[in-house]
Amino acid sequence: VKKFLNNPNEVVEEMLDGVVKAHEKYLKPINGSHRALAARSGPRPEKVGLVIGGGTGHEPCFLGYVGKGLADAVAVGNIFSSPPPDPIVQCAEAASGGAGVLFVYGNYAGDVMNFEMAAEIAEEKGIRVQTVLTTDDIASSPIEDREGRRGVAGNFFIFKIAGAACDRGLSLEACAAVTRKANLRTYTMGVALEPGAMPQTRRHNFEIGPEDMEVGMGIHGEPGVTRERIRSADEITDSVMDRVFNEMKAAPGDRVAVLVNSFGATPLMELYILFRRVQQRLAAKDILIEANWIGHYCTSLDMVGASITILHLDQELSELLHHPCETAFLKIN
Amino acid sequence: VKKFLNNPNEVVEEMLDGVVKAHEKYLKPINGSHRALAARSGPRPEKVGLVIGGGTGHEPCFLGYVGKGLADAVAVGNIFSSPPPDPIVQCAEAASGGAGVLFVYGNYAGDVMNFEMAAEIAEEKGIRVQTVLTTDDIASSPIEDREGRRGVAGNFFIFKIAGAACDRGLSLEACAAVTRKANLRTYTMGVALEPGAMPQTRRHNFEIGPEDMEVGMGIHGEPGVTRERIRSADEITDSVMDRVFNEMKAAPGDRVAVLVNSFGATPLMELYILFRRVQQRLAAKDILIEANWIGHYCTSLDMVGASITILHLDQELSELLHHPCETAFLKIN
Amino acid sequence: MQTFENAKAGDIVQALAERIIENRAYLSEIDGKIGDGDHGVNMAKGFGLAAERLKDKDASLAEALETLGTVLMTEIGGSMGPLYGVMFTEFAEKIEAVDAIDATAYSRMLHAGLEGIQSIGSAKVGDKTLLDSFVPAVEAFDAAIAAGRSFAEALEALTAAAEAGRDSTRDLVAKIGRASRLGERSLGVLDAGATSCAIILRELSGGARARLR
Amino acid sequence: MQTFENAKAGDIVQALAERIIENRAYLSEIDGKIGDGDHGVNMAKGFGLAAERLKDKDASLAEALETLGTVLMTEIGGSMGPLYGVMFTEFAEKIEAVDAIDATAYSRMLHAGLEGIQSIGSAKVGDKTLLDSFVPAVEAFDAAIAAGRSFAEALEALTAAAEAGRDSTRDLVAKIGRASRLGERSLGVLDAGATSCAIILRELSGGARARLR
Ligand SMILES: Nc1ncnc2c1ncn2[C@@H]1O[C@H](COP(=O)(O)OP(=O)(O)O)[C@@H](O)[C@H]1O
Ligand SMILES: Nc1ncnc2c1ncn2[C@@H]1O[C@H](COP(=O)(O)OP(=O)(O)O)[C@@H](O)[C@H]1O
Ligand SMILES: [Mg+2]
Ligand SMILES: [Mg+2]
Ligand SMILES: [Mg+2]
Ligand SMILES: [Mg+2]
Repeated sequence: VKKFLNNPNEVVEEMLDGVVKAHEKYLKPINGSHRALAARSGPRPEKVGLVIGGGTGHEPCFLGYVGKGLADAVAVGNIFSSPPPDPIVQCAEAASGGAGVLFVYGNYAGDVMNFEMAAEIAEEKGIRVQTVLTTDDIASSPIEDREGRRGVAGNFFIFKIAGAACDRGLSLEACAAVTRKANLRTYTMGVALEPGAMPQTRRHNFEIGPEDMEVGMGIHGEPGVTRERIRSADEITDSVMDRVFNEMKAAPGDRVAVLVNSFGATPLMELYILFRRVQQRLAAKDILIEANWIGHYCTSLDMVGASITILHLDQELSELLHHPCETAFLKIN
Repeated sequence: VKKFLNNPNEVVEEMLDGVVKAHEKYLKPINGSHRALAARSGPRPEKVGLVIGGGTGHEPCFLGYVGKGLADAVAVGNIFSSPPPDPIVQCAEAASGGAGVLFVYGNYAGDVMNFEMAAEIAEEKGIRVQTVLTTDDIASSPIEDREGRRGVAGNFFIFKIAGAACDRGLSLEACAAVTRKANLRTYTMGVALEPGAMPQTRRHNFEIGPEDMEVGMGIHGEPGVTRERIRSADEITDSVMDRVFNEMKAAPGDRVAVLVNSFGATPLMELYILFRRVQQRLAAKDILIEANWIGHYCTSLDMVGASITILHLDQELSELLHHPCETAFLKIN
Repeated sequence: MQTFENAKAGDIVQALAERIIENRAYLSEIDGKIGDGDHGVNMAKGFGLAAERLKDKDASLAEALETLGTVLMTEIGGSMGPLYGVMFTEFAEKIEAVDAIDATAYSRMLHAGLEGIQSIGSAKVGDKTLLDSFVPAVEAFDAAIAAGRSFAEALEALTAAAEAGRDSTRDLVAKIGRASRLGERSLGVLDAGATSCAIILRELSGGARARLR
Repeated sequence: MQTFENAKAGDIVQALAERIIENRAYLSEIDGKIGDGDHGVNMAKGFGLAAERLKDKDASLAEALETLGTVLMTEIGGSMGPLYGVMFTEFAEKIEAVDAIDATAYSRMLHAGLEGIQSIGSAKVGDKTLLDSFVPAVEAFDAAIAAGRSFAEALEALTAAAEAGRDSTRDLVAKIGRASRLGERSLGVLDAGATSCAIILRELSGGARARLR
């Protein structure tokens, strides 16, 4: 697999050099480190601070969602690896305005361990921390184990809701509660046609046969939940939407937000074809798409594939979704 | 090559179904056709109308740049094929507010023939038309043949300038003049690591050897200008920037806008690594990056590769670049 | 003097469309080598659409060519829409009023099509385009007639010259259009438009020849 | 009674880092099969950093383990940062005050590391994690000592059990972590953490054994 690279071992550092220069309007390094970035306008006194973070290789997740009205700081790990506690603590300190800090991140063993350690240290420093783990990947565990699921592209919506709640001056408890609600109402499922390749090896971790696809794909290049024969775009979308409808208790007239997300190498053309079917399926149930995003929002290096996320809105979530924000990859006004 | 597809022969129609649903906030079909889309808020009396267009396979070009402050209408062709005159004429009529219409599109034989026929028909219908061909691809012809060059990702900047000029109420002649200036001050060069694949064949048109890259790559999957050994990201960027500096007569203190564009499958991580070097090279010459865009802005299906575009600003271009706009893929406020 | 009847000869266009559709993958493959790979796909789309419109219409050759030209011109886009669109429209116009088409009318038709293409495309022989099939084909036809050959023989000369012209593009460096960016790299492969043009001319002339009386 | 000197035994950690760096590609390859492929890359990064810090420091084993644990814990992240971070930190703490490390101290060290891992990771034997190497290794060590074997023999038993435990992961279905999403599909391949843990334990115990007096 060919890539634009210099030293493969410095890929994260070099990317972050670029990020920090490119997005200096939104982001500033905390204490000079590129592994902990704060929003230039975001943290403010008496506002709950929102800290997000995770491994790299998911760009524009997570650093593209830092800025006014969204996250106040992001901790940046190595490729597909949680950041260690130290940058997370730095983020907590930078994001803290005295009203507490909310940690929102995907439910992965590594992230949980590092963010929990960071939360303890932050608490010791007098910063109140609450945590919401994102668990939107409906393929990753049965419904009985909803808390055991992973967080994938639905992060996008959950961060957005959390950021808006913080920006509106809600209390730490209220911010955590509505973020938790958003997480519970966010449903994602992904399908990969080809795996991505780590810059260090430039090889696929595993191969997907020429007629096959991985269903229930996460965002770390690990194999999906099942391998199936590749089917048409509509059939794939249908199987995702059937799973979503199975869990989402939506009534006619309900409203949703939709994210059709490329895992990296799948182009917009195909995402629109998927969205077309998502829209048809929702319309058939009289469910309204109040807002949609189609593109590269939470990727897995250069993986070929896509995920579909549905956020089941209610009045409160809808208001928070439309609350203004200004970040490198999401602007709402 | 695997893709999310239903009927490969209906890929453009299905994509446009998705586009029209997804972006109904910005776009509306003209006379019911998905091949001619007008901005919901854009055309208005006494404003010069901006019509853009071209083949598909370049998403979010061109339809992603239609909306208030940018293009008023877009004509949509088949994959890598100019639209026929009819939808272009429809766009001209929809975009016309009585002050004339500006056509801006890439310099390709097919586009030129179809847009010229459309311009004639529009003139017959009493709509004044002026045309600016984009020719930003510095690799595609020597400097002596600047007018013979193709238009590639620099479209993004040239459309933006044109849209802002129209929105500010400039005359048709003035809009055309400043757009022409933007085109002359826009420099793009692209490099491909792997070709893309047409949905109808799902095969690469040609192969690039495992150690090779195509330099001077266009956005239609045709081979580039030369084939070279693949080099490091910095070396590639340097060779592009050397070519740019060769033509761009920038003095210390000058300002530019930068676009680092994925051809489709190249992920953000690598684009940031390229941007890092672009920034270093410009900084070394004391040239300031006033604004930058990094991501998928003008693609070639699922091609692996990237292009770098530099817009050499002056006061007028800078103001127009920052003029507000609201489209599906570019929002400035 | 040999002629063929315009009326009902619209079938020739149907057969032509079939040939193009058969060659869809081949034409795109050729275009892919030094172009963008859409030639076969777009041609098949346009010719297929026209064939559908003509189905069970019992059209004359002029009507069928007019339909084909209009479909290409108005619904296909790309380079081929205008170029072949104008060519077929000009073909149609020149034989519209002719019931029994003779060699003179046929030549007039070819010339009108050629001029149409040149007026909008401004390519020349040797630029590695469809003109490298078309121009020698028309010249061969005229030369054969001038040399006193029959209409049928002239049609054969036309086809042979078109195909020789097509083959000549292999050794040409593209001077116009997409492939011209490649310079010397465009050597060694056929031009897609020259290839489709040779197919069109063979089918058209073969259809005419089979109908000669 | 056999012991080895804590002072200057920091070299053991250097050797350990070399082994991990050597196995960088291998460990990532294993992780790639049912995980995300970063295990070798991250481990090599962390161990390499620690080795650099220790260079020419003439550190004791406790100091070296402390450095390694701290680097992993604070600079690496992922799952391994905390898990191996806490393990090495606990190792270091338990032997810090011991000049001549005997089997009892060594066992105490192992248990502390194991408890550290379990306190933050909450995995069990059979879940297809590094515990499947670690737990049987510690048990084998204790059992050997209880059976009256020498420290050296117990270290050998430890290594053998760690490697048998590593091999046992091939037939386990992952119950925790990334690979657990795969269910039955996680069968048939080694666990990456169990593999690196076996390497660590072999190197550590081999280093200790070579220094026994
Ligand atoms: N100006 C021109 N005059 C005549 N033929 C041309 C001209 N430009 C291009 N062509 C022909 O068009 C062919 C390409 O057609 P096609 O692939 O359908 O369009 P595009 O190049 O726009 O993708 C070329 O192979 C060439 O024969
Ligand atoms: N809770 C846990 N307890 C013990 N070991 C664990 C636990 N979770 C994961 N592991 C180990 O971590 C290894 C994966 O490490 P690594 O690839 O570095 O991290 P990640 O899974 O975060 O990418 C697994 O092979 C497993 O042995
Ligand atoms: Mg990982
Ligand atoms: Mg084309
Ligand atoms: Mg073509
Ligand atoms: Mg891993």
